Amino acid sequence: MEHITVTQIMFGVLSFVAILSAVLVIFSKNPVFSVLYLIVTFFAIAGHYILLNAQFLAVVHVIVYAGAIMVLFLFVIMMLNLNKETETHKAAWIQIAAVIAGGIMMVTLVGALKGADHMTLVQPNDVNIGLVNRLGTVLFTDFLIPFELSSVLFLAAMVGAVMLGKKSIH
Amino acid sequence: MIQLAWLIPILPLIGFLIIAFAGKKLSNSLVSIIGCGSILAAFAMTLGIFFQLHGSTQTVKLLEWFSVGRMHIDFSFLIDPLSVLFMLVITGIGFLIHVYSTGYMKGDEKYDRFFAYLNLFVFFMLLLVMGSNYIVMFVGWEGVGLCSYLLIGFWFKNTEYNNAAKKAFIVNRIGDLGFLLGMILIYITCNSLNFDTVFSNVHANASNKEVYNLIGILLFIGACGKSAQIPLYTWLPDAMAGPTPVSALIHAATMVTAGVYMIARSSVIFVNAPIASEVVALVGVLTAVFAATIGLFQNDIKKVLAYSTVSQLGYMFLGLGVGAFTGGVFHVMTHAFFKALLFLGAGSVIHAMSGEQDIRKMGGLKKSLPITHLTFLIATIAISGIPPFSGFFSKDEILAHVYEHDGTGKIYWILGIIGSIMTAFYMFRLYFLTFHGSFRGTSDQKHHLHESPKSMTMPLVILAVLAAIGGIVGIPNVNQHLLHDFLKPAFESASAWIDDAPKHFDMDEARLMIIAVLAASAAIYVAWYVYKKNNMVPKNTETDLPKFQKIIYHKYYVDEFYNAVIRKPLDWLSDFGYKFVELKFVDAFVNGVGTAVKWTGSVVRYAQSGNIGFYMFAMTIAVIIMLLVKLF
Amino acid sequence: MITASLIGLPLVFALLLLFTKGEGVKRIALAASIIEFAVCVVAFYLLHKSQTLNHPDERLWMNVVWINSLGVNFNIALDGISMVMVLLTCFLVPLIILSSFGKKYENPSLFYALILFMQMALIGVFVAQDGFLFYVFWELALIPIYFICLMWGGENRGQITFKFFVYTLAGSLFMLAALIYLYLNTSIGETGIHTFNLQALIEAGHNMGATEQSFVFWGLLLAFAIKMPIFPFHTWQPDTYHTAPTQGTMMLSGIMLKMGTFGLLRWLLPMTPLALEEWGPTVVVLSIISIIYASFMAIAQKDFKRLIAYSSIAHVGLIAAGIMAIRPGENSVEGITGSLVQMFSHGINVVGLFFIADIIFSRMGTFEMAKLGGIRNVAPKFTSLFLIIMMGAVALPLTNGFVGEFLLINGIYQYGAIAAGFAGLTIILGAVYMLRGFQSIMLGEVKSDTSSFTALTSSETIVLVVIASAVIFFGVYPKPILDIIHTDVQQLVNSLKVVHL
Amino acid sequence: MSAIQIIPIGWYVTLSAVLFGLGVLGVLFRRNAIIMLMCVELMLNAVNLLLVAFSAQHSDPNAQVFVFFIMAVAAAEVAVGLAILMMIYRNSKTTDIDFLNKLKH
Amino acid sequence: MKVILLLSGLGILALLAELFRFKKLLYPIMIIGLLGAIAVAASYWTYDDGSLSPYLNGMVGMVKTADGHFVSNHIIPNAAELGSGHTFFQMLEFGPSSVMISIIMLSTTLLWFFMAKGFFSDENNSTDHYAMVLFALTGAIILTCYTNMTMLFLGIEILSIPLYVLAGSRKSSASSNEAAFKYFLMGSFASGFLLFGITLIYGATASFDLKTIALFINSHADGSHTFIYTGIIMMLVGLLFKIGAAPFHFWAPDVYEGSPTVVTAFMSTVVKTAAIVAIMRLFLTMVFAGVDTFWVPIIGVCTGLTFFVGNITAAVQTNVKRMLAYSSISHAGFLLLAVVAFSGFSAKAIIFYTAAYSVGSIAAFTVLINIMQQTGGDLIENFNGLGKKNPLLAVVMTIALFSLAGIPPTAGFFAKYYVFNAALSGGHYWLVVFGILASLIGVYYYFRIIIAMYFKKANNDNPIIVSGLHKALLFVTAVIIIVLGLMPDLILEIGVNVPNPDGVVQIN
Repeated sequence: MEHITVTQIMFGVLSFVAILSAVLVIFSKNPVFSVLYLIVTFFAIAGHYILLNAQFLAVVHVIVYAGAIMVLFLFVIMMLNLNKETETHKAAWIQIAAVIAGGIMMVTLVGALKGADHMTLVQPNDVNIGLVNRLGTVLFTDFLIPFELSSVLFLAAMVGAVMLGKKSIH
Repeated sequence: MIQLAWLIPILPLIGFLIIAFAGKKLSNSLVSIIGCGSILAAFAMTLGIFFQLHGSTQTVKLLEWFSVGRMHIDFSFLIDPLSVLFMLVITGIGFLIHVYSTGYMKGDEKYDRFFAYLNLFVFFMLLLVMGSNYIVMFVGWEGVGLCSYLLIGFWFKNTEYNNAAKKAFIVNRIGDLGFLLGMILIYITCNSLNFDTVFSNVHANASNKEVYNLIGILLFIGACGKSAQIPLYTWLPDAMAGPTPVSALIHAATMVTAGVYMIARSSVIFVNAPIASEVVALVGVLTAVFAATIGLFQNDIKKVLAYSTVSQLGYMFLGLGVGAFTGGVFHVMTHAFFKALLFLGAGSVIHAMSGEQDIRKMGGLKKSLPITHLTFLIATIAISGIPPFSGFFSKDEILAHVYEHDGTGKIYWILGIIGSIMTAFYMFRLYFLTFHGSFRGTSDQKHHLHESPKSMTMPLVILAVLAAIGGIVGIPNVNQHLLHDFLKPAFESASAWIDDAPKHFDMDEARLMIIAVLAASAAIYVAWYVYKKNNMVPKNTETDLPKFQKIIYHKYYVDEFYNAVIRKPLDWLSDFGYKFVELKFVDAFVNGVGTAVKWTGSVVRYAQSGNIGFYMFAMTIAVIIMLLVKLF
Repeated sequence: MITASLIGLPLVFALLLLFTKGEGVKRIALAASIIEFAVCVVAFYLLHKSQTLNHPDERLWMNVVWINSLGVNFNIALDGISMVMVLLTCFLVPLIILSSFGKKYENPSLFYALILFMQMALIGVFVAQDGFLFYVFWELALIPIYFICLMWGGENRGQITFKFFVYTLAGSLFMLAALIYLYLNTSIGETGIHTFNLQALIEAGHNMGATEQSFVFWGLLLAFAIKMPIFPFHTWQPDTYHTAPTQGTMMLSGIMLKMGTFGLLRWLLPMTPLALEEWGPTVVVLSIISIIYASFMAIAQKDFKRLIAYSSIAHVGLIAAGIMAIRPGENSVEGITGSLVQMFSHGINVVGLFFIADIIFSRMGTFEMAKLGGIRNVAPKFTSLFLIIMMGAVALPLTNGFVGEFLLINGIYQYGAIAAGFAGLTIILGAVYMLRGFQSIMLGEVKSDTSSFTALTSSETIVLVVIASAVIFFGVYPKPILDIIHTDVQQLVNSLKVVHL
Repeated sequence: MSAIQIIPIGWYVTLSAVLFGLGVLGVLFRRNAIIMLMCVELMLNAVNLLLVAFSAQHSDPNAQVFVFFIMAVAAAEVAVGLAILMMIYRNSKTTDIDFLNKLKH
Repeated sequence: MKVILLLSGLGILALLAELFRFKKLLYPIMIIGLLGAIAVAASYWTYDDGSLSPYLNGMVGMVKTADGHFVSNHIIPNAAELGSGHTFFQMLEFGPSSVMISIIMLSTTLLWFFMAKGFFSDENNSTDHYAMVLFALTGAIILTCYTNMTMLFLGIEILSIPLYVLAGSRKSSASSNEAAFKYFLMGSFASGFLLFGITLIYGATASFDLKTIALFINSHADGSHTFIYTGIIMMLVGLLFKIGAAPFHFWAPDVYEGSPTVVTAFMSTVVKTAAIVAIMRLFLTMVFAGVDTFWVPIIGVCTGLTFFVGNITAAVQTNVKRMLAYSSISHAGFLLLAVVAFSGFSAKAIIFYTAAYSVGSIAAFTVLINIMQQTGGDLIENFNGLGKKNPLLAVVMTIALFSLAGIPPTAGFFAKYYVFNAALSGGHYWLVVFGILASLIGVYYYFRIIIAMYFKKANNDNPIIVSGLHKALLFVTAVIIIVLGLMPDLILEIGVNVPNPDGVVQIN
């Protein structure tokens, strides 16, 4: 590839942002900052989605993750009053070990998947797959059963959260 | 009549069963009647057979025993001159000793038990000599061992007696193992254990010397055990712990000669086993001399007789070893007469002395015990080899053959003569110390001195007659050597290889005879000179003894040697093995596996630290390892 | 049919006993075992008849599908070899039950039910013609004895019985693996399913390579060696025998260890000819080591029950050596025959000896030989019975021990003279420890403790007299046993495949 | 025009792997349960990203639908997880995993 | 599908019960509902096709090579011939193995309900617990019949999320909290790996459908499998985690110990069964058969490790509940051994093993619950003297432990037997040796309880009283254990057909 295209630049920028903010999530002392960095990461990922023609998914992603899940995190952190550096710092070697393990994991994974570079497109790209109607069709035909069953999942999660979350009577 | 021969062993067995099961309820006299009667009946039947036999060989089958592979073992009996001769000795002398026992054991609380055992012994002994195959012989062989065990330890409250009994049984078992292995080798070689088949087989394949040598040696190990030869003789002197009639019957007249019988029976094998025969002769002559030396300085009346028995058995084996089967068997017979007589006489003395057995405490019993004295003297002369008493003839026949034996014969002969000199010496020493001189016991004992009852003296007299004249069946240089002719069928096949015939009386043999007699007489003279003329009495304290005498007095410390070399190490080894190898090693290893599991577990469980961070760390590491190992 | 009833009867009675209460239980158990013995005698007769007529009797075998999908059949048959073992079992169990009459066991109905249950399993082991069935019965036999030992045993029983259980289970699991391996190598017929049939397993074994055979051989051997046990797998045994209640010890030593030797005979010998050729000598050597080793251990014992336990190892070592000393193709039946006779005899003798130990313990409260002595003074009848049984144990001729031992040493001799020499040491060493034990317990002056030795009760007398009679009867007349096994032993020996490495 | 036609799929794979690895690293590194949970979310997002990339590569909408399910599950998990954390916090006033080690060995 | 609907319906009904105040009626409804579910599941049984999954084209055909090894015979299935089972949108397929395992899980849950009766009575929301269990069961059922990665993922999550909640359902108990937290956090961590794996496999094959994946893998040479290999490893993390196999087992002891005992019982039975069946459907069908040389060693090593860790640590436990947790790790090892075996016997072995293990566990846990409630502890010494105090409990516990230890004539023996059978036919001799050693150590720790019951003296004479329902339950479980031990064909004859391992692949 001789020229660096716009798309590639965008890919680079988004990737950089995603990775940087992910690193910051991990290394921020304050949980609230972690949440915020994570939201940044999510936005960067949403950007990738758009690059990949998954527009609908990008939207949903932002709504669900940034809008719902991360708010929930933030809410809990606030409620539990964890927005300061309460985390105990164990011996440095544990942290070093964790970093090394995680790092090796990362490197190994990257290395393991490097061989896949040669995989090329097998069919002409269809830009429309990310559109709502396409997704809807698939979801309500092929994936009907999982769709229905995820309701069970939600129900269970809901009831469970309530069960655990509410105060005991005695 | 001969077909009823199976009754002969059965009779004592019946006697045993009756006494054993009903003995408590029977009166002592009834027990005696059953005990003696069954033996007498057996003796009578044996006599009947003896007269009907006419040199024939017959097999009497009682019942099938077992049959495995090529092995077909019956309870069947071989009636031939050899077995009949032994049967006569066993039942005849057995009967006499039974009668004697009625007097000797009078008043013993286990009177019935004693007779039961004796009858059982006779049963097994008859089985031993009558069996028509090695297995039945072995049955008798082990059976008499059992009876010997029971009778040596008859007075079971005494630990020493028990030890002696145990020792007898175990030492015998060592020999039995040899016998058993020899028997198995016979089976493997000849595919049978029946005498007739085995012998005809050996006859047909005589060249197989190596195997026969091995068989011979194995069998001889068995004989060594039973017949108290070096190195397995030590049990016999200890066996004197049993009641004296037992010593007479089992440990002098019959059981100990089982080894002789076995080798005589297997003569066909031994004549084809030159090395084995040489071993038999060598061990025999060594035992004869060795035991005689020990006999020289013993002070226990029965011990002297015991060593004398060992020594005499040595002569028998010497005879067998050089091929004088008839001579050996002849000596068995005469020995049975005079040695039984000696023991019974000794028993009579002990009886009179209220159980005292130490000859240093006796002396001058001639007057109080006239019959005993006379009969004892006859037996002493007989054993010393003075003509015309029985011992002379049998011993002479053996020595004559020994002299002619190729190679080592002369040496054996000289040793034999030395042995017989010593025999004459210690026997007369015993005789003089016991019956002559002044009484050295306590006054209490002196007061009690009495001649034994009729039931005891009668057998003495009968045996004395036999001991005196028993030799006539084998007088050499008569046209007919009675015994040899009688036994001829039994040794016929063996004689194909070896000349067992009596020597014709010639100048050579006469010279040998004269030398032997003179030597014995000289020994008797010395004994007379020392113990009668000078009234010397062996010292009570050991310390005064000269060194070599002390060693002999202690029987060359052979018992101590065995103790130190075999028994102690055995005990130590088993104890060590148990405490260290078994508990500290084998078992500890097994337990160690369990401990190791638990120890590992107690270490591994710390991986389960409870810290979820560590858990996930471990999971990650695992994934990394998987990826690294499988993908790179 | 009759074979099945031999298995079924004890089971039914065992279940019945579970629901019975009270003192009468022991009598029911005794009656049950006697009925079983009667059935066994009938079976013996039928087998004998069918052998003489040379016509198989279908009442003696049974073959129904058990687990279809695995090719496992409930395939049982009585042949001469198994008949001897079944006879031994059925003969001993009534005696063992009777021997307990003097005792008060807590929860007796369970106790007797377990004994009968164990009898069922033992008979199953002996008659099984299907590898899987064999294994199941093999394990089933372990469970009741474990509980008998655990619930009614002596000091420290928890640990000891546990060791026993795990140790034996270790062996049997390897056996299971070996059996499965054989099973997977059986040819499949039209059904498309492998089979556990004994003959098929043998065939499969023969078709394997040398290495495979070796693995199978050792897998099987491990189970048998531990069960018997032979050196160095024996350490569970003395402790277990010592701790178990005497009836349990009797079951263990009298019958259960025969499972091991029987296994050698039926399941190991014919299975892997190449491995037998290669490893047979090792096993013979191990067996002979265990004879001598255990004899030494027995000599070192101060405790009579342990002494018997070690003596049992020595005896069983001889049996194992006799079996493994077979040389295929030489048609020497002595070793095998001897082993069967000796299994039978040893069962009777050792039960007698343990019962004697028990009688002494019940009166004196100890097995320590040093504390005993002089009992002969007060119990002459007991002494005589003891003596007879002991003589059986030291293999005196005309007792049952002799024929077997003679044949065994004979068989070993045919294998190797040196081996026979060492194996024969048992004759000497056996006498050493047995006579020592006898002497220190029975002979000598009566002691203050032993003077109160009470006379035998009637049940004790019956048991000992029956055993002593059997000792002598089978010594004088072993023919019934030899006759019944003759054909099958011959067949077994003939069937051994000759191989040359 | 999708990025997948210009950017090799390997780049996305690498990116996802890096993000996933960072998530793992975060889970291992942090002691605060909430942040660990967030790092798990990061891991899931790395997966989502990769799925979308593959979806584009294969022109297959199934992967995008799958992403919906992942999101759904993630949401449900977070709900339950936070409920658990709340419960723990109520009992022990901490969300530090180093204090949650009563069950061990 | 109907079963899933029925179960989720039941779950919802349970939730409604509280609202509409028919809690009293709920219990019988649950029982009837479960019985109905069993009946429905059974009605799917088809006799004509006995292979593990018709849709996934049956068992892997095994071919024995000349040197005695078994290798899979890679024959590409003909797509047109597939799908004869009861498939739903190519998402679920209720094949024979699904029927069998569903019935096993449903029956276990039924027994579980008997066991749990009264356990939650002190909680004010027992109905929620029941609903949670039913939802989890729904997830488990999905795992028996998924044919699509989506369903695998969803199934695992539907199974897990209620369990996270259930583990923490003793809200005031610190250990219950901790259990829930550990389970949850590690569970989601593992899910991340699982998803990454699924994604990678998707990346390679462009499909979530197992059949398509199978076709892809079997039609491509080994060289192009980097994504597949990595994906399999990543998926294994998630799956091995669920089944509690080392080195992903760490959660199990802590969670099992901390959770309420009935929940532990559910986890160690139904959940484990579901996890293994999830593994089975991937690895024992054509899906990953083409790359068996890749994954067999991995799972093999994990199996050995699992045996080691599970047993050796269980041996030193004094807490029965925790010991059962470690022992469940060991059982996971046996289940995996059957997978590793990768032979025609594997599926049967797994099916029977799960049945035997579930029943045995239910019995053991029922006893444990009674002991805990009445002696106040779950240590081995709490079992002291049980043989005298309550013979019924002791006997049933003994039978159950025998079964878990694998001693005939119990079901557990046959379970182990089949596993060994499979492993040997697959040629994994060393693992069999490992398994044997594991069994022995297993005997060690199980028998510690037996020894305590029959040998140790009780600390007090307080009798242990067992409710009538529990008595019946114990009796039934004991009978099932024994009956299965005597007649294993009850399950196996109607189970999955074993193709001829010596022969050729069976393609219907």
